[in-house]
Formats: sequence, structure tokens, C-alpha cells
Amino acid sequence: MKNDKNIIEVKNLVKHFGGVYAVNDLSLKIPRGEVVSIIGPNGSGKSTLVNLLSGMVEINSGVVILNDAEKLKKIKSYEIQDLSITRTFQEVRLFEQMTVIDNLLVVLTNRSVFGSFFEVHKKYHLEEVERMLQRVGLEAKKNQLAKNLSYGQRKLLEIARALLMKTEIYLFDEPFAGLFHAMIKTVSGIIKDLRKEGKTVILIEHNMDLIRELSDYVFVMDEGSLLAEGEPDSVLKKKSVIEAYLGK
Amino acid sequence: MTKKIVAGVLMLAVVFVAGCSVFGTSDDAVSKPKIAVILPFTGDAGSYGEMTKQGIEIAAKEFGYAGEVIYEDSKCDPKDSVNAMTKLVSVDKVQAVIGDLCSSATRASYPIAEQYKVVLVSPASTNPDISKDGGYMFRTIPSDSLQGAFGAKLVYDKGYRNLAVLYSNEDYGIGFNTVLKENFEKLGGKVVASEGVERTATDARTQITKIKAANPDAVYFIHNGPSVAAGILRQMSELGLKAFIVGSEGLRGEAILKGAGVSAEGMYVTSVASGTSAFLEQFKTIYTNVEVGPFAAQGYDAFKAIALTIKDGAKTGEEIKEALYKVEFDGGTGHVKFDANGDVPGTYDVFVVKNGKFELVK
Amino acid sequence: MNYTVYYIVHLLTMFSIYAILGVSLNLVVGYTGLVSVTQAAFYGIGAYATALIAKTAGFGFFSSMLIGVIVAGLIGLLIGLVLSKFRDDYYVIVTVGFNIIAYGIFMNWHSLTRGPLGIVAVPRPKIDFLGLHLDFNNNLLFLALVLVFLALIYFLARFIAKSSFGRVLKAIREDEKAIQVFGYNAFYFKLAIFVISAGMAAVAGSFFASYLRFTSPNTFVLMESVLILSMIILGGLANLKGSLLGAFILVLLPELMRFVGFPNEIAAEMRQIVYGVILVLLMIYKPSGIMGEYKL
Amino acid sequence: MNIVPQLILNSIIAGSIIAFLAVSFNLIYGATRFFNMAHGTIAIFGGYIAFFFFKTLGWNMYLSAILGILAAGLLGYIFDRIIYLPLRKRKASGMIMLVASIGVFTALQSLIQIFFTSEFQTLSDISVHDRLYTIFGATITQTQIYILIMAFIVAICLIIFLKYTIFGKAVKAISDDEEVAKIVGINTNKIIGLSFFIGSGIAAIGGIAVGFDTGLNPTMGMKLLLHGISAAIIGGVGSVYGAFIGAFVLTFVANFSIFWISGEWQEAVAFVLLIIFLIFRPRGIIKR
Repeated sequence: MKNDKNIIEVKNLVKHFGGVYAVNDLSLKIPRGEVVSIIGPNGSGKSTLVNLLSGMVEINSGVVILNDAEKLKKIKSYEIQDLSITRTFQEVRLFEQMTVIDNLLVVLTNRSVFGSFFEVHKKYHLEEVERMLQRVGLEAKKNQLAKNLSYGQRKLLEIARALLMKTEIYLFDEPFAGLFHAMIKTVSGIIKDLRKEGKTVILIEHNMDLIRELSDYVFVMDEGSLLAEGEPDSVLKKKSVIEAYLGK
Repeated sequence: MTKKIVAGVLMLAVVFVAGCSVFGTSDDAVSKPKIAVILPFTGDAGSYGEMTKQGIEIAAKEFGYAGEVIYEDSKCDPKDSVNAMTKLVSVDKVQAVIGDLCSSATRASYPIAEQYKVVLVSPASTNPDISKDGGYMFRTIPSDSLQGAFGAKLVYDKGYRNLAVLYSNEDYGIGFNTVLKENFEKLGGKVVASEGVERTATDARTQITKIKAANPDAVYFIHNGPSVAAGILRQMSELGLKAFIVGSEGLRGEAILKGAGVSAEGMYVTSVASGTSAFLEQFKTIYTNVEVGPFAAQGYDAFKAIALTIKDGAKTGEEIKEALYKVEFDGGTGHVKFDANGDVPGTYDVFVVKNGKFELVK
Repeated sequence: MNYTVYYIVHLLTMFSIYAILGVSLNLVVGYTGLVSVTQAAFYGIGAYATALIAKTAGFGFFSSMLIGVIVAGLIGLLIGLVLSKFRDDYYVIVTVGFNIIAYGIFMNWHSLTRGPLGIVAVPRPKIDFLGLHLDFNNNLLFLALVLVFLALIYFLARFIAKSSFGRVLKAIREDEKAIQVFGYNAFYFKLAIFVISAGMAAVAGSFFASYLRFTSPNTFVLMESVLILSMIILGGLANLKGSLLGAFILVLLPELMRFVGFPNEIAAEMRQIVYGVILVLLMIYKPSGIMGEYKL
Repeated sequence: MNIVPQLILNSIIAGSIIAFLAVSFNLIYGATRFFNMAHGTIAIFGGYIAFFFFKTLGWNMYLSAILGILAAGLLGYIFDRIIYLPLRKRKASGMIMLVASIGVFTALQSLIQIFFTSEFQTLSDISVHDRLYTIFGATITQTQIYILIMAFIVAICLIIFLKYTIFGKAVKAISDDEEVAKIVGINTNKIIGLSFFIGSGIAAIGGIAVGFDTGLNPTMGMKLLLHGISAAIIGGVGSVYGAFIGAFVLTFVANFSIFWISGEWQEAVAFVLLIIFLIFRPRGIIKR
């Protein structure tokens, strides 16, 4: 079901830390409006790829192409919002000593120093945050400090924060890790809604059932390069993929 | 809610304070003019403050002020001197103040005295610029412009032509250095190097190295912190500086002998006269086993000058000021008469450090 | 006025000046998480601006204060630019370096600051405006003026802390890398608050120089910055009322020590010891300070 | 008379004193990962203890020095046990420990002021001229030569000690990652306590050297430490060898700066150098 328009294309991407090649000459195309999963054993470069796409680490070489047009050699993390990209983190990174509502309001703020000075949060900002809290079931915890939430609640808050960015592309780095069943249903519901809205979701996940249920396309990475790609069912049956997971 | 309270309290404080300041409190009638003293009693120059106070106490007893003089400790720090002066003029409402010892402290507190028309008589600040500070400023110690000339002549007469100067980087040091340079060059000598060192810094090794490089035959060392100066004297001998060393009166403290030991041996010190023989006898009768300090006689004269004007009927600061320009008497340092700048002529003694003691050179 | 009123007014004035310094530094340390130990440099710039400019013809206290704020802001900008390259320990050490460099300039640039001689006869403010003639030589009136400016700065700081800008600062404090992902270039936000804080500190400097009628380099030493930092940590980080409380304790402590009756020649040292011990105990038992909302 | 030789000697003398601070600071920073602001005052404390035994009680000079070093080492160890260990247990951040060390610095400095007044005290015997040696027209005293030799010996011993002993390897492991070191079975608290003891002791040698050189004053602790930290950073934080070199780089630049600007600016020059170094070479000369 691949349509022709690619929202992101990565060409010969390389990222090394000292001698270690986390991402090794990786090239892949991510179609618009689909849920794409990236799977692979730990240390295969999945998180590094997401960090590269979100400007958290510098690209050593290779290029990232957006909407088959913009060619990017360098991505700065505070610029990815203009590229309509946002993300969550493998280890949750919330603003711990701030309230839940502040954790969400802060991403709706005007991006310029002077703008944010005189900005008064209009009613609809607060309503929007309220709606988002209901959607992830955290409205009761509104004035709690982020650090006092449970692990699952913190994951949900992070996803809520990403959704409020209303971008085209969402990078979810193991959003389901450590969630209870109820919360897994909420998050997969959110991902399905995003897909309905024509948004592109890049998902890093280990739970094969969720991958089959949610993703339109799957990339398998191993030791920093692309091992296989394709529809979830066909890819997951491939010998090489299973071996990569179970270890040679 | 608490934000409202804080805002309220702040506003209230402002209103209350502004309100009662408009009324203020009336000045109580001036009975007997009050005299106060601002000197360093703690800190580096604390020993000098004590010695000056002894001279003042003698005069206070003589004029029946014993026990009424208000003493404030300035630690030779301009900030403390200013605080003390502000308190004396606005609370104790004194008419005359004796002080301060260090030139920076005197010059910082003088503007406040002048504004409240209070006379300031310094027994020890020798910075030449103080003469031009204002009408209410008097001194019973000659300005460094005189000591600079005296010191320059002393070095020149001893046959030295290349003089280097190491001075402490504050009023006293800078003032003395400029005057010394002028006079020595007027006499035909050459000032080959002049290096400043921060008043509290003990490591003057770089400055001494520069001085040594100019190979002077005489070095004038101007400092008013004896224990710090002692460390620097040690460094001079450590760096093998071979030259005739002359110290300013700031170096005539016990701490120099205790701190520098053999490095101070043979050093000359110019110092303002420590008092006429009559004064020294009077001093000995009261403070039997105490050696008269460098500014005791000047402290005595400062108090006596003010007391004499009050005896002649001067009541307010202004009256005391006018009378001081006319007063003339034989004091602890000899004949005292203030010139138009409020300065007095001065005679100097010369001491040499011989086996650990200051000896008067005739 | 009798001595007690005079002394209370003196204490309140010093409280207000240190409260302004505390509030200004809290914006940087408490709200943005940048531990700066160079506030005394901006305090000094304000003091010297007033000391140098206030008595020249055509300028009064208020215009000198304005110039002080602008100059402190510009220098804050330069220092902020250099500081943007550093984090945590290194950030602290570089701010310490700037404080020492600033002290070196106050002490050794004789032609400008008259070095250790300091500047004497700094005038008190005067207001001759629409028939209102106020001469601030009277310490009570001067205190009223300082309190007004303290209130202004307090509410400006509160406005900043409550604004979206303040919320982004807190996010930077919590996780600078994360907030960048959401499109906020922390560099500009950190620079902006550093400049604002420098300007506020200059206001305190102007009042200090004018109150004392004198200014010299040895007030703006490194230990003064350490004192202001410890004060706001004691009061409570990221809580402006905490900074007022910290300033109050700092000014009141020496007076309380008088009643404890240490012999006066070691009173100053005993105060420092009590201060140091409080700081240590705070860091162990309540690192966010008395009213704090942020733990370093 | 060319002053370059004397400037070189001045720099070496000053450098050797700062080296004690820089080297010991690096050892403690390596193990604890926070800037201990009380380190300089602990060094001065060691100097004063030596002064107390040597000058006030008149004991033998070498014995007094050793007692000074042990006293400072013990003090450093005690501070770690009662302050920094509880803080580590509470997972306190490096900044919290830094501010706590500022508290220790303030209290300790005032304590010294009470017992020894703020007058300058010297350890050197002022009743006799120190033997002078002149090389190329520059003079250096016997005591200064002893300090110099001592600095080299201590640095070399520390480098060997850290490289080849279990303690050294443990400190290295802790500085990389304290958690991992714990898992591997290193009793981190004991090692950190020991590095405080050794670090404070070495710093005290610097304190005693200052006592012989320019004299002791309670408030010079912080100034000495800041030079030590600058030297450690310029040399390369965490590497003892780097700190040693950094000390001399710092003093050479500060001393030779007097060709362009007057001596009073030395303090500011040292920090301008540090900041420039931090901007262009944050890892310092010796890359770790």
C-alpha cells in the first residue's frame, strides 16, 4: 500500500561515536500518512536514527530529504518543529519539577522570547490542554508535579505533549514499554486516530502483536544498517529477521 | 491570596515611611558641643588607631571631656568610615570629628561631614589632595607633599640618584608617590621605576622583579599596612634586591620588626615627629610603660585645637571651623597654626632599623 | 531621630537593596537553573554608573541609574554569549572568572573608576517635578524610594515568572535538550533572562552607591556574589517571596548575633560560621531552601 | 639587566605551589565529580596547623609540616563523611554539593580567622637570611628550591600511585561511572573518603609551601583554589599530569603578562586565560 509521495527519505546516513558506527550508510523512504515501524535488536541503531531525525545528535554524513524536496545535511533540534516533526523519548524526559498542565502548556507557547513575554494563554489553549488530558486520562492529575506521576502516566503525558504539537510527523520511541493493558489500548487508539488524520507515525517497538496491528510498513535494522523492509506479515517471517532477533 | 498580602505589606511600608519622613524629628538644642573620633581599632592598621587614641585621651582629660568622646571603629575601610560618619552626624549630632587615619577613609567620609557642617580634623591622613577637599577639613599632620619633599631630599643627600618606588595602591601610596617623584626629579635625581601593589596583596614578586631590572641604588617603599609590608620586605631580600631602602611612616609599626625580622635591618623610615619632649614627658607620666606611637602627638593636637575653639565660645560646627583658622598654640608636635587649606607645617624624624629596633637618626 | 529608628531604617534599606539583588539572581538560578556567581559584577556596574554620572551636570540619580541598567545589560549580553557555551560546573567557574575580572577592572582601571581610591560624594536622588520637591538626603525618604523600586522589580519578576516566557525558562531548567525539540531555542531565552537580571542588579548598585554616598571596588568581590547566591538558596529557589525572606534573614542575622552575645571582635566571624553551617545543613536536609520550589 | 630569567623563576616557584592545589583538586574531582570550593581553605588550614606546632609551640619544622598535612587530610576525610557522603546517599546533584562546599569554605575560613587572626603569619625563620642561589642573574631561595623539588616528587608519586595501585584504578573507575563501579564491587565510599584524605593532605603541602613563601592569611584559601581549578581545567580536568602542567602554564602567562600590563592585572589575566582556554579547548591540554 505504498503511495508514491515520501514524507521523509534518508540517504546514506552515517553516525559514528568514536569508532562505533551506530548508523551505517542507511537509506530508506518513509511514505506520507502511514504508520511505519522500525524494529531490530537492541543497539541496532533505532534510537540513534530517531535522534538524528530530531536533531538530538549530529549527522556525520548522508542527507535527510523532506517531502522529496528539502535536502538537509544538518538538523538542529529547535528547528524540527518547523519541519513539522516531534517525538517522545525512550527514557521519559518530562519537566519534572513542573505541574502536569505546565508540561503541556509550555509547548503551546510562542516560540520567540518577546512573543512569549506578553502572551496570555487564551481560553482555547487551556481547553485544548483539558481535552488532551481527558484523552490520555490524566485530567485528575492536572496540578500534580510531573515527577510524582506513575511510570505509565508519565509515558501518557509525554505522548499528550507530542500530540499538542500538531505536527505532520511523530517519532514514538518505544511508547508502549511498561504500559498496562488499558494504557496500551489508549496509545494504540491515538496512533490509529493519527493515521486517520493522514499523519505519519514512525514507531520504534519490540511488541510484535502491536507492530502487526498498527503498522503499514516495517523496517528492520541490524548493526546500524537496513536488514529488511516490507509489509509487517511478510517481513516478520523472513529468516534473517528472526535470526537477527534471536542472535546468530 | 498570599501574593496580595505581600503586595499590601510593601505598599503599606512605603506609605508609612514616606509619611513620617515628612514630619521628621526636630533638632534638640545644642548644649555642650560634642566631639567624636573615627579611627581603625581593628584590622591591619588597628594598632595605629589605639596609639592615636592615647594622645586624644590625654587632651580630653585636660579639657574636661573625659568619658564624653564618642569613638567609632572604621577598620581603615572607607565604607565603615562613611557608615560611622553618617551615624555621628545624623544621630549623635556631633559638631567636630577627629579622624580618619587612612587617607581613603578620610576622603570618603569628609563629604558627609561637610554636608552637615561638621568639622573633620585628621591626625594621620597625609594624602596631598586632602588639602583641596574643603573648608571643614583640617589636619594636624603635614601633607605628604612635605614628607615627599623631605624623603626625596633624604635620599638625594645620601648620594643616591636612581630611585625606584614601590607604593601601596590606594590614596596614601598614590599621593605620596606622585609628590616624591616630582621632588626627587626637581632635585636632579631620576625615578627609574614606580610600581603599585594592592594594599592587601603579599605577593609583590613581579613588581620587585621589575624594580630590580631598573637596577636602582635606592628604593622608597610606601605602605600603611605593617604586617603586609613586612612580607614584601622579606621578598625584597629573597629576590636579592641590593639597594638603600627607605620606608614611609606607615612602616614604623611593631609588625614590621616582628614580621620582617632581618630583612628590615638597616632600613630607614621617615616619620612625622612623634612629639616635643614636653609632650613625651606628659605621655610618659600617664602611659608609663607604653612606647609613644606615630600619631599620638597629632591626636593630642587635633583634640586640643577643637577644645580651644570651644573654650573661646564656639558652639556650632561652623563657628568651630571659623575659629580653627585663627587658633594658634604649642601642641604635642610643636607650634600648631592651620594655613588656608587647614594644613600644618611639619617636621619629620628619621629612624633606622638597628638589630630589630627603630632608632632615631639625628 | 533617635538611634534605634536610624538603625531600623538602615537595616530596611540594606534589606531592600539585597532583596532586589536576590530577586534578580533568583530569575537566573531559581527559574532557569543557571548557577551564576557573578551578580556582584552587575551590582558594581550599577554602583559605578551612579557614582560617576550622577554628579556630572545635566545628569541626576535616575538618569545615571538608567545608564547603569543599560551598560549592565550590554555587558550581561556579552557575558551571556560566552556563558552559553558552558554547563553546570564549568558554567559556575566561568561566572566566578567574570566576577574576578570585573573586580580587577573596578580596582585597576584608575582613569575610569579611580581604582582603590573609590569615588566619594555620590549624590542622593532629588525630585523636582511638577512642584513636588523631594530631597532624598533624609534616610527615611531614601528608604521609601528603595522600597518603591523593590516593589516594581518584584512585580516585574513575578510577571516574568508567571508568563509563558517564565514557563519556558523552567522547562530549560528541567531539561534543556528536551525543550529544544519542541522548537524553543534555549540560547535566546537564557540570554534574555541573564540580561534582565543584570539590569535589575544594576538598580541595586545605584541605590547602594547613593545610599552610602561612596563606592569602592572592595564591595564587589567574589564573596558578595557567593553571599547573594547563598541568600536566595536559603530563602528558596524559584520562589520570589523566598528571596525576600533570604534577604531579610541575611540582614537580620548580624543583629540577632548581637543578642547572642559573641564578643564583638569575633562577632563578624561567628556570623560567617553560622552562615556557612546553615548553608551546609540546608543542602543536606532541604536543598530547595525554606520556601523553594526547585532543588538545584 | 634582563628580567626574563627572574620571571621564569618566579613562574616556576608560583607554579609549583599551585601545582599542589591543582593536582590534589583533580584527584578529588576525579573521584567525586564536583568542584569542592573548600579545598583551598583546607590547604591553608594545613599550613596554619604547621604554623601552630612550628612557631607557636616551637616544635621541629619537619614534624610540624607532617602534622599539618595529616590534620588537613583528616579534616578533608571528616568533611566527606559528615557532609558529602550523606549528600551522595541522597543522590544530590553536583551543584548541591558545590553549594554545600561553599558553606564549608565560609565556616572554615572564619574559624581560622578566629584562632589565628587575619594578620599575615609566616612559617619562615625571619631571624636569618635564607640562602640565595643565583642562576643567570635570577635569584631563588633554598626554601623555594625545596618546594619545587617537593612539587615534582609529589606529582610523580601520585601519577605512579594512581596508575599502578588498586586504589588508583578504583578512582579511575569511579570517575568514569560511580554506579558501574559500585556494581563491579568497588566500595566507592571508602575510596572517595581515601581520595579526600590524600587530596587534602597534598593540598596542605601547598598550604605549608605558601606559609614559607609569601605567608599565610585566612582569606587566601579561595584565591589559591581558583588558581588551582584554573590550572586543573587548562591542564585537563581529571588528569593529574595535566593539572601539573596547567599550573605552570597559568603562572608563566600571568607572570609574563607584566610586559604588556601592570602587575595588578595578574589576577584578571589568569581568568581571561582560563575562559579563553575553556572556549577553544574545553578538554584542556591533556585529552583524557
